[in-house]
Amino acid sequence: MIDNLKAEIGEDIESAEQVGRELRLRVRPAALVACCRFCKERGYRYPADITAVDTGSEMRVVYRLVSLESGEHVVISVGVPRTGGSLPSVTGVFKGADWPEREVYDLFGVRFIGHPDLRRILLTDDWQGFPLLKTVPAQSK
Amino acid sequence: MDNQYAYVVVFALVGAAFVIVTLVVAWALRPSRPSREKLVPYESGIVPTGDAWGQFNLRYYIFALLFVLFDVESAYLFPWAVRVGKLGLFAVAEMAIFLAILAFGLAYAWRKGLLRWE
Amino acid sequence: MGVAKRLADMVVLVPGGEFILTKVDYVLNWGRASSIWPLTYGLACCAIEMMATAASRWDLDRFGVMYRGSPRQADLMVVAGTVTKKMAPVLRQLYDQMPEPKYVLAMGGCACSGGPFHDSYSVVQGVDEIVPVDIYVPGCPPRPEALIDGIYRLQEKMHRESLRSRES
Amino acid sequence: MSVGLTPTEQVILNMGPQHPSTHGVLRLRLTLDGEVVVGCDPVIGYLHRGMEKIAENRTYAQFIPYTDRLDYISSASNNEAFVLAVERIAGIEAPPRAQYLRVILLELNRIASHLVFVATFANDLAATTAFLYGFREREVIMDLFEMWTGARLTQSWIRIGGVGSDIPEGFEKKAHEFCRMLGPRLDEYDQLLTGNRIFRVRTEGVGVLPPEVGVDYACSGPTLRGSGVGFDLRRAEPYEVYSRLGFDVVTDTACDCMGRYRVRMEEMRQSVHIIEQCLDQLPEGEVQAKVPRALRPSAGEAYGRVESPRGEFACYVVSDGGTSPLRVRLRAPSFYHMAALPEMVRGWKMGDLVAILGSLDIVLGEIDR
Repeated sequence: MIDNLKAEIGEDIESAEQVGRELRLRVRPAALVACCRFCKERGYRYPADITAVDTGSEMRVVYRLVSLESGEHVVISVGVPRTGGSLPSVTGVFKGADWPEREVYDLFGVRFIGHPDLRRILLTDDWQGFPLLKTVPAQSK
Repeated sequence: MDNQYAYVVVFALVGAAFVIVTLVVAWALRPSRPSREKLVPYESGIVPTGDAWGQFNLRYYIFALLFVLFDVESAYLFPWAVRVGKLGLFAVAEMAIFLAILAFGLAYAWRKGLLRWE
Repeated sequence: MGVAKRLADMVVLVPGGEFILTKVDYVLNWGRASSIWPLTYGLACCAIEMMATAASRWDLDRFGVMYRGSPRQADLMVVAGTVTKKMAPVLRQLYDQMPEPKYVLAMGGCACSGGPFHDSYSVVQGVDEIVPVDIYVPGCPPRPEALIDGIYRLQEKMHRESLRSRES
Repeated sequence: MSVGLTPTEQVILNMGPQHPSTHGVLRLRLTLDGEVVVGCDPVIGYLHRGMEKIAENRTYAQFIPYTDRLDYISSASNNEAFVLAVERIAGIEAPPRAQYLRVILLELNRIASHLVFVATFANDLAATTAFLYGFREREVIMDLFEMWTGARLTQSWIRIGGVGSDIPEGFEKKAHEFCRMLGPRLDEYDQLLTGNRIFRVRTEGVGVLPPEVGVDYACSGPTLRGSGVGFDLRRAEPYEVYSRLGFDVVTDTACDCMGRYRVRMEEMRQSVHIIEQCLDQLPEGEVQAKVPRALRPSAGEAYGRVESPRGEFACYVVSDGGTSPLRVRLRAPSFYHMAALPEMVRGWKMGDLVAILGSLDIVLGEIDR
C-alpha cells in the first residue's frame, strides 16, 4: 500500500509508518486531496474523523480514514501554521468532511479552501478568537 | 307545554353564564403585565424571520373546509343518537339519508383528488 | 389583577375582612399550586432525569404537573441542564414570553451555578444571571426525588402568596 | 379542480432550540413550501460547553466524570472510549474480571439508551403509552446502576485500569431477573408499535439513507446498520472481552426509519444475551489494576473506538507525558448523523421530519460537546 502510494504521490509524503492497524502518513498540504482520493479508491471510504492538534509548538490537522472491509486505518497528518493557516477542503472527496472541517475552523481557525459553507458551527457567529488554540487560556469566569 | 321551552331557556342561560363567569373571574384575578418581549411571536425561542403575510397553499383551506363539514355532521349525530331509541325506525331512515348525502360528497371529494396532499 | 387587588384592599378595611381574604387566597393558591404546568425545557443530562420523573415511576402528574411545549401555556420554567452563552438570549426570550405569574426552577449544578463547567469559555455561570430563579435544586443530575422536593417547595412558596402582596 | 396551481411563497421556520421533538437544544432552520421541507440547515452549539478545552485543564482521572456528560443517555460508552485510549498510551491492562464488568455496564447502558430511544421515538409519533413503557423498564436498569455504582445516569464507573468497585451481593440475581423480564416486555412493544398500522405508515419508507451515502457521511451504529452495512465495532475492532462473547451484528436492509427502529429493538435482545454470557463467565480476581495516583502516561497518541448505542464514539487522546492530556478529541456519532440529516429530510413533510430526526437517536450533549 505504502509503495504504490509513494508512486502515486511521490515526494509530497514526508513520512509513512505502519503502527498496528494504523498507517500514519505525514503529507504536504498540496497532496492532501489527492492522497484522500487515492485512499478512498483503495476502500478507505469511511471518513472516521477530521480534527486538529495544537501541540503548542506546531499544529497539524489529522484525517482518519477507515476501510470497513479490512478494518485498517489511514491517519493523514498535515502541518499548518498555528495562526491563519489554510488547507484545501476534502468535502469533494468525502461529504462527511463538511461538518468536521467547519468545527476545526470554528475552534482552531484553520480555513478550508473550497469548502461549500465555511462558517462557525458550535460557537456564536460573532465569537472572537478560536478557543482551542494553546495560546488561549481557560478563563475561569 | 310551555315548560318545554323553559328547559331550553334555562339551558341557554346556564351555558352562557358558565362561560361568562369563568371569563370574568379569570380576567379579574390574573395579573396583566404586557411587555414588548412578551408580544413577540413564539417560534421555539428564536425571533421569527420574514413576515406571516406570505401566500401559502390552498390545500390548507380545503382540508379545513372538509374538516368543518364533517365535524358539523357529527355534531348532528350526537342528539340523534340520544333519542334514536324512542324515535323508532323513522329517525334511523332519515339519518341514513342524511349520512348518504354527505358520504356522496366525501366520495366526490375523494375522486376529485382533494384528499391527496400533492 | 387590578380589580381583584383593589377589591382585596377594600375588603381588608371591613372588620373581619382579613378572614375572608385569607380564605380566598387559600383557594386561589391551592388552585395554582396544584396545577403547575412547566415548560419542556430540557437542555442536557438533567432533561433525562426530568423525563424519568415525569414518567410512570415518579409520576409528576400526581402533583398536577403537566409538561407543556409552549411558553404561552406554562407557569414554571424548569431549566434542566447547562445554559451556554449561545442559549442565553433564547432562554431570556422564552422567559419573557411566559405569562405572569411565572416561576423558574434551576435544576442541576449547571443551572444553579455553572456546576462542573466553572472554567468553560461558553457556559453561563448559573441561570440566575439571566432570569430570576425561585427554586434551586442541586445535583448532577439531581435524583427525581430531589426534583419533586423542589416542586414541593415551590408549591409552599405559592401558598404564601396573597392577592394583595403580589406585585400587581 | 387541481389544487396545486397557485404559486406559494416559501416560509422560513425555526424548529428551534426549545422544541419537544428535537431531543434537546437543536435548532433546524427549515425552508418550507407548504408542508414539504425544501431546505434544512441544522444550527448546533446551543449546548457547547467546551469539553475539549476543559480536558486540557484536568488530569486524566479528573476528566472521566466529564465524559459521562457527553452522551448522557449511555454514559459508560464515553468513559470506555476515553479510558481505552489512555490505557493504550500508558500500557495499562484492566484485570479480566474488570473487563467483564465493563462489558456488563456497557450493555446495560445500551439497553437503557435503546429504551429511551423507543420511548421518545414513539412519543414523537404520538404513542405516549410506549413512552411510559420504555421508562418503566429503564427504571429497573437504573436500580441496578444505583445498586452497583450509586449513581443512576452518570455512573463514571469505568476508571483507568479497572472499574470503580466490584458488583455487590444480589446484583447477579437481579441482573438475571432483569434479563428474563426484558424479552417478554420487548414482545409487548412489538405488539404495541411494530405491528401498529399508524406507526408503520409513518416510518416505513420514510427517511431513506442509502448505504453508500451513510458511509460517505461517516454514519455508524444502528443508523448505518439500518441501511444494511454490518459495521459494528464490537466485531470490527473488539475491545475488552467482546471477542470471547457470542452475539450477532444486527442489520436491516430497509434503510428507513422502521429499519433503524428494528435494528435497535433486536440489539436489545442481543445485549441481554451478552449480559447473560458475561454473568456466567465472570472470573474471580480484583477489579482495579495498580495505577499511579498522578498518572503520567508516556508521550504518544491513541484512538479509543467504542460501539456506543448511537454508533462509533471515539476518543483521540494525545499526551505529552504530563499529568493532563495535551489534546482530547471526542468523535461523536450523532455529530455525523446530524450532518446527514439535511440530505435525508429534503422533500419530506414536516411530520416525516420528526420521524426521521427521532430515528437517528441523536444526543445534543455529544453533538455540541
